[in-house]
Amino acid sequence: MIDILKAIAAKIDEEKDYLTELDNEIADGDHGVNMAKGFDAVVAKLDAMAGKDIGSILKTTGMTLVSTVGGSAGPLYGTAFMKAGAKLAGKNEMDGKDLVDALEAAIGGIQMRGKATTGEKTMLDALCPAFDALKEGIEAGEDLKDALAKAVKAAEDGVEYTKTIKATKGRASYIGDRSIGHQDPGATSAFYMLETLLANI
Amino acid sequence: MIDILKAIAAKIDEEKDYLTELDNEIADGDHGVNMAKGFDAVVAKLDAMAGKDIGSILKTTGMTLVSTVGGSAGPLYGTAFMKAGAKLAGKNEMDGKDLVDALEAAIGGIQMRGKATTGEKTMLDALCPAFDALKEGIEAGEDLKDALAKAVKAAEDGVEYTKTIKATKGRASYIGDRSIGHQDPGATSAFYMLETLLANI
Amino acid sequence: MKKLINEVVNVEEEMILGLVKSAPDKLRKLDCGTVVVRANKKEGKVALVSGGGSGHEPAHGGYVGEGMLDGAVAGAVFTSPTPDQIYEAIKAVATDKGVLCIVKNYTGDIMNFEMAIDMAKDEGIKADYVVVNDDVAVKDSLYTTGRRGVAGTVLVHKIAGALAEKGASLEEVKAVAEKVIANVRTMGMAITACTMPAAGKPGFELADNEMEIGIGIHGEPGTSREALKPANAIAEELLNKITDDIDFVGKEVAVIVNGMGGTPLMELYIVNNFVHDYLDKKGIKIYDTMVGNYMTSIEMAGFSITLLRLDDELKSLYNAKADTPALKR
Amino acid sequence: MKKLINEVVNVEEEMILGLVKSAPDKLRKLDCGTVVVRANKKEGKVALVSGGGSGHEPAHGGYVGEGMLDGAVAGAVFTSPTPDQIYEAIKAVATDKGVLCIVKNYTGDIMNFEMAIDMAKDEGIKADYVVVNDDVAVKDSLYTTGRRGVAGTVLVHKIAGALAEKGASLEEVKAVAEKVIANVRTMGMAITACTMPAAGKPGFELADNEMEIGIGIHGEPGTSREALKPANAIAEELLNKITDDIDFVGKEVAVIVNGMGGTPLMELYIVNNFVHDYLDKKGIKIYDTMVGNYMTSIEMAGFSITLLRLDDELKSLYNAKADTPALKR
Ligand SMILES: Nc1ncnc2c1ncn2[C@@H]1O[C@H](COP(=O)(O)OP(=O)(O)O)[C@@H](O)[C@H]1O
Ligand SMILES: Nc1ncnc2c1ncn2[C@@H]1O[C@H](COP(=O)(O)OP(=O)(O)O)[C@@H](O)[C@H]1O
Ligand SMILES: [Mg+2]
Ligand SMILES: [Mg+2]
Ligand SMILES: [Mg+2]
Ligand SMILES: [Mg+2]
Repeated sequence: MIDILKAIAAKIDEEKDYLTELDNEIADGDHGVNMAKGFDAVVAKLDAMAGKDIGSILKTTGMTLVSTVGGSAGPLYGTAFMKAGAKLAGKNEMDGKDLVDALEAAIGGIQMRGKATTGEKTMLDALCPAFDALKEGIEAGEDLKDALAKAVKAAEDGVEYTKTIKATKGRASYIGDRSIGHQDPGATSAFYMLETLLANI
Repeated sequence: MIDILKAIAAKIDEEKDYLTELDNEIADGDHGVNMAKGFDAVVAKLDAMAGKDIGSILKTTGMTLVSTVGGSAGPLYGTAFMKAGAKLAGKNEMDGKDLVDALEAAIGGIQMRGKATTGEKTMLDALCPAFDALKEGIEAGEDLKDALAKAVKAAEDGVEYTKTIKATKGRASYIGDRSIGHQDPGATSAFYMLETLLANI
Repeated sequence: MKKLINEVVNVEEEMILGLVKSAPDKLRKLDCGTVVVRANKKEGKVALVSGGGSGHEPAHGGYVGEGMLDGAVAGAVFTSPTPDQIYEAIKAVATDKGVLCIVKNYTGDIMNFEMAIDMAKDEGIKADYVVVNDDVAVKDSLYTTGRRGVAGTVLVHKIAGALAEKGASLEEVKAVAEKVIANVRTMGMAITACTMPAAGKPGFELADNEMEIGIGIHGEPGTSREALKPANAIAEELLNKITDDIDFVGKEVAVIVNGMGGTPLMELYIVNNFVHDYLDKKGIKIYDTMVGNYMTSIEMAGFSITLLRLDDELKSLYNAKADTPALKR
Repeated sequence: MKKLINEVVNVEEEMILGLVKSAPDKLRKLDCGTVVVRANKKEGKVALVSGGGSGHEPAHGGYVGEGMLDGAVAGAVFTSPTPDQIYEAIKAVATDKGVLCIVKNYTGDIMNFEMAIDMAKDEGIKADYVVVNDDVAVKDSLYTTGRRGVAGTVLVHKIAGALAEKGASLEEVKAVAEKVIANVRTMGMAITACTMPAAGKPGFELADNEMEIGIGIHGEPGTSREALKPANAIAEELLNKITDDIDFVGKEVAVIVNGMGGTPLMELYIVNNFVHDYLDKKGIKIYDTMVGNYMTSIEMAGFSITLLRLDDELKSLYNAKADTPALKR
């Protein structure tokens, strides 16, 4: 899990400017910078977590994100990681079922905090279809990698879908119809996380 | 005299942007606008002055410039016209000697107010050489137009000369050596007045 | 990006240090971060805490002091502060009478403040919050996260601050804050974008003859892009929208003509000249006017107009003494 | 040119109207032009009049009021006002105790004020003037018209205004104004030019990595163009020049970190953070700090730093009550 989180941090850092650029187009241009700052802080704590269970690692990750990212992404992703961590408390391995549970908890946390649903041009438009695909695959008996690959594809489609819709949550909602045609930064960062998870699992 | 002043007003108005541009390069970019505003006000008073003596007309011109131009050019040109008017009080015609006297009084007024001398990159660098040339011509018995033509040439050279020197008076002095290479707006407007006088006398 | 700063990462910290050094008798910075509190904590009153992203200076740190806020939390530029920083501010200013947080209506701000308030309550601190949403620009606010909180927030600080200073209870202070929120409306525009230091380039590009109408205070584009027109016509457009939203006719109002940070005062006065003529004509009585940079978007050029309907209670609190770096009365 | 104005020719008039409408209880505009006087004339005190071109808002009209000026005359943008306007201001505020004009050191300003004062004296009004020249940027000031008057002028208004309010004589008020002038020094810089409305385009062009050092307040270029550097290094350069000019070590000073009109407050606070560290290190004691837009060049982005050496007399006058639109104490 530590390696996966480091890989996610590296990916976010790599895409920092792009995420900021996306946020700049429809909102306030801080998503990339803030996410990178948060994952830098996470990385600084990871080595000390060696040997800890997945649940603890994810919980620490969530708390660190909450206290360093700020904005909307801080509490949303922070809560998501904390909830996923709570679900995986005590585990040192993660199978398909665990990932389904963790993602479900994460999405639940995001919805509890942000009170959004799919179709509002948020990270949920990447995460929810990904969750559905993952769950379907795992329940159909596919192995974790195959099911996750489908989930990543669904997230990618979700990111594409955000271009076609109007934001009704978050700062991008203030510009109304003018948000149509632009890709949601939060959905994009969510896709990167899933994609990196797949590549490193 | 009324026609001459109207012609001067028209010339200043025509060169308004150029004078402003010159002032912008080395100082605060208001010379053309302010001079044009002043001469507009003068023109508005001229018709009512029909039949008055040259002295009164010039005095009114000076007072109008003082109360509408502002900045340095207002008191300087205003005083110049008032002093010239005082010199020509009661006259309805102006001969060569009168013009010499009037210009001498005008320059005296400028020097009294502005405490500058030639070589400081001001209107005096056009006016003083013009006065010298005019006086020399008139004293040598040349007719007014010939002598004034030489004065206009001297003023033009004076304007050229201002490009080669550093300003030590007025706002342009604050930028020190950086004023070298630029033409003085006040010398330029003084040259236009003399040139227009020659063309309309 | 052309800015008078040092390292981008230090902008918020140095800014807060510079603010506190400008008024060391009034302000103190907490060691834990970019949090400003009164130099001398006052007991026996409800403590007011506000905050949000940096970039809105003098908001919010400039409004800490007698008669207004007790603490202010500055996040990264245009980014709501994190719950732990807000929690530290609440802890530092909390009194027996409780703490009221004044939060501008943004998803991030509300989530972070709510988490901090939960943490404070867990520690036995009496804490509550109000949400300011004065911006009438957003069209179908029912289908968004609602209206944004913008310059009207300063009047919430002022009036709730005055009542808190008098020793009123948390419930009373919250009620008067909500009364201000119910009666205050704002709309803004911009002729230039601003540049977030971390982004390094402007949030949007405008041609020389274009403007954005209905902007917020976070450098985002407005609700529409229009051809630039004379100041009076722009002000009229904003005032029409504001006075259509709630009824101001026959009422007494406080007016803010607020600069977005890069607008010269000359232009704000020109706008104010029209605002007064417009309100006079509409039969809206002007009780008082504030013209200046009260809630900004870094160096954005533009302005917003705020109107607050006043009654006798609000008038007396509006007039009460305030002694803060950015607002004295 | 992108500005929030109506017709260029009306800028000054609308600006003054907007200023007066923002504080109708304090200010009154004379019908004869862009002249602002106190709404309620105070007899029995020396009347203070200042003025200059427009474009320096809030100077000078914003400093009219109790404890500061009695009248302010606004010329066209960056153009000293005409003698007749100044004369009207003097006449409107004159008392038996006389009138002191506070003039910034520019050829035009001095000539116009001198002519106005002559006119006033002819009418039997006791009138005198002082010339402020606090700008240390100009190199060989012996070979120019001397140093310019810039942001330090506000401190002359404040301190001479406080003494005049107490009922001191014209000679006493003039003496204290000259004491401030002898002890105040300023230097400024810019990262962008400003645009005179009538000129329609910026006074100069700067590349993204360039700045002008040693600017005045009239949109003119500075004494040198340099590569842009961090805010701290710029502030250090200005402070070195200021503290080289007269000796501040061991003295108590009032500080102004002044924005040129388009500078965000965020950046002024960042500069102030360094200014304090610098002065501390040099053994210069900071008595008080003002951070904000006090003497501007329309929408220019940049700042100036002003230091005033204080003694007990100046401190008590600096602290005295002031109640004007732009400065309250
Ligand atoms: N209510 C919400 N629920 C879920 N996701 C949201 C919500 N509001 C915003 N987001 C997501 O947050 C992203 C913006 O994050 P960020 O830029 O860090 O925060 P902010 O909008 O406060 O600047 C958006 O792109 C969107 O995906
Ligand atoms: N002391 C002086 N004596 C004579 N002419 C001067 C003096 N100072 C300035 N000038 C002239 O005035 C011109 C500038 O006029 P203007 O732009 O109207 O005034 P300001 O400098 O006040 O903006 C200069 O170009 C110069 O020719
Ligand atoms: Mg954002
Ligand atoms: Mg000029
Ligand atoms: Mg943000
Ligand atoms: Mg001028």
